[in-house]
Amino acid sequence: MPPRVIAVRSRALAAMAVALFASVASAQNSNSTMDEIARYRQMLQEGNPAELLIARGEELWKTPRGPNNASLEKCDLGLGPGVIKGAYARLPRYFADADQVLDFEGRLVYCMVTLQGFARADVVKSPFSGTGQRQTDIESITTYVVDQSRGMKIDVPQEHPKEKAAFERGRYLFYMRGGPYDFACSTCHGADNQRIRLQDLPNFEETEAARLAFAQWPAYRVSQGALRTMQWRINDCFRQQRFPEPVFVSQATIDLITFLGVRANGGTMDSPSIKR
Amino acid sequence: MPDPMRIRANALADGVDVRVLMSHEMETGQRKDGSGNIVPAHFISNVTVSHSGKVVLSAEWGPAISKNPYLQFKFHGGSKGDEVTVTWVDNKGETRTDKAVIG
Amino acid sequence: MMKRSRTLLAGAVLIVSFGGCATSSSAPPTEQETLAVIRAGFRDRGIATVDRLNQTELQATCSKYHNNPPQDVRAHLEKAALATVKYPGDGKWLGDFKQGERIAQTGVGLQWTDTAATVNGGNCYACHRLSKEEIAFGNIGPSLYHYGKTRGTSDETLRYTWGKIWNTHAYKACSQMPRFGDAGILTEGQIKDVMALLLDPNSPVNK
Amino acid sequence: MLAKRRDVVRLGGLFAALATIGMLTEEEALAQQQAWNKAAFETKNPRDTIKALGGSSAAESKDITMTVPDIAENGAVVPVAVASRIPGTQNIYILVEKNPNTLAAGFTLPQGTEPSISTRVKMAQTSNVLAVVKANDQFYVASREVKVTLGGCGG
Repeated sequence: MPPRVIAVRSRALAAMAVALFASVASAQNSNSTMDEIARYRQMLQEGNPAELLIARGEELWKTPRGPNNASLEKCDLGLGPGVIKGAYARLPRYFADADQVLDFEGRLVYCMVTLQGFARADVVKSPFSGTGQRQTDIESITTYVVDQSRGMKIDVPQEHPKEKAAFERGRYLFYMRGGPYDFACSTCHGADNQRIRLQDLPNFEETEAARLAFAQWPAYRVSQGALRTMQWRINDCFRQQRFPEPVFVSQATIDLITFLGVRANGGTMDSPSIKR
Repeated sequence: MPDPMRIRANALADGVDVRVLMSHEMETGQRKDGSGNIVPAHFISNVTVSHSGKVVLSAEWGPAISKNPYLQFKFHGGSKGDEVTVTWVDNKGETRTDKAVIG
Repeated sequence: MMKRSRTLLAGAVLIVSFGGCATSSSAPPTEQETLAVIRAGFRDRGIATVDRLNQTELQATCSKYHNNPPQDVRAHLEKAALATVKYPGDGKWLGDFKQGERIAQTGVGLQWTDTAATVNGGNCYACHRLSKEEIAFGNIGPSLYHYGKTRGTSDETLRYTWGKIWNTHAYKACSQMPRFGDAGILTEGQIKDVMALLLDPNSPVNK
Repeated sequence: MLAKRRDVVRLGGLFAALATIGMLTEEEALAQQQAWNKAAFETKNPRDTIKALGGSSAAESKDITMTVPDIAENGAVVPVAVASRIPGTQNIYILVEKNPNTLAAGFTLPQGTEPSISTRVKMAQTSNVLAVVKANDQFYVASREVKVTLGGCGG
């Protein structure tokens, strides 16, 4: 069939194009909104810009830096000095040298301070990149390390008393309502099949949902054009909760991540993922 | 210096499948910064992909291409072990070239 | 209850100063120990100051019972909440539904990324379906599509709807919804506009 | 695809300056600038875009396949794939009708390259996305609406 010619000069081009394709579009619109959103998410999976950061993170991990001119290769993430494979999937955990439960980012800060000699205040000052800024060292290194746990089982330990205490405090914070909106984490993440606008809200009291959610952080957020870490995820939840700002790698944030991680135990790491 | 690209080139039955991720801000020139000033446009304007000295794809982009751009296409005539070269140039004259071996 | 919070804060400082000793035993952390760690884990940023961690009686009670308080507690909270509701001074219930739609769409306000000058939104669509046109709606709250069309505008409906927006706990203790009037999130004028969005026959909600 | 002469002349100074600090040779800079169709990227509607690309008319074609989401959860990244089965396809263009500037991208496909590309565009709001194909110096068009939704609870 010869194509029908539309004069470009006519204002009707766009309008006609719409009309011509409206029938096609409406036929495909029989799917629900949520099915279409699922399709959009599926389309994003190919080509995750987080991959661009992995090489940079690896270089930062292996290059001698800081006042001690040391690399991070001797950093013990819980599986022995320098062992990265699978380490992220087993954090947070108790570290005897720090006498503290630490998440990955907390442990990274510890290693940058103790091994490389950076001042802690400098390391924790700006952990998250802003709009239009280059990704931070912490974000890059986190991407490299979490990628080495892809496909591994989430196994956040609950053996040491301090690991158990971290879980209990994290659980308390999860349910703690406060601020001018009376929100707690549980407001959005304490029941099945809830969503804000069109974004699904995992119920962290439900094992499968908790596993899927925990497994996908850190993630590349297309809405921000940036890789975002778990500490950022917690930070931005509290912003929207109208809470004061959580201190980066504070015990309270690590406790909450411990609670979420233990709830997700048995899940399979799938990070860095790509999200809206 | 701009960050390296991620290039994947795979020889399939129906041609060489090329997938490229580029690290670039792709600033639209419409966004305002914290002080209310317009952030100037900064975007990849041209992309060239070549194989054996021949251009297999060239592209002109405006700032409406998403941040950290992704590009996928297929060409014929390449085989395993050949090199594919991707070059981008942005509107400020910055440029980056990376190569990948067809797998 | 502010008094109670200050007491906890003082306790918190004390425990923090003892460092790790507070949780070194294998016993689960006490509420005071937990609150001390939480308080140490937050800081002021912009308008979002740490005093927001000082829970009101309602917040503390709902947290304690994971939002499912026993019947007598529930009745007490609902009675107290109903007493906070301020009905419109001029007797006019409905404002402009078009403004109401804007308020329902907007989610800014009271975050550390906002300022004291930010006009707060109601962000109703985050949790509720309202108009037919907006497909990006949440489901934490019930659908409010055709709210006015199915309920009409009797005095009873007007009072209930106003009270529900002003302080949701008056009708359902430990509801997840913010207290838009009682907590000063929306002004009386804004609440009238949201009322119109729900109840005006010409509002997109009732189309 | 040549930019208007005055644009080349005006930008000559800038690119010459960049060349001296070693980013591009002068020839390279000039070549790239000439290969970027400034006039087309400044158009505000599909009709003007096609004109700026050298077309006088565009025919609706079922031989253009567009793969786009019906609903995009975020306008910052909207995947768009375009495949043309029109013989002699030379160029594929992606247009977003309601963006501040309509033309998002243009691709030149030499012989031996499949007339099929996939990329991601930004959309300022719900809009029609158009795929324009140039084949044997004729222009063809297909269009699909993509709804852009709002998200989050702080925005």
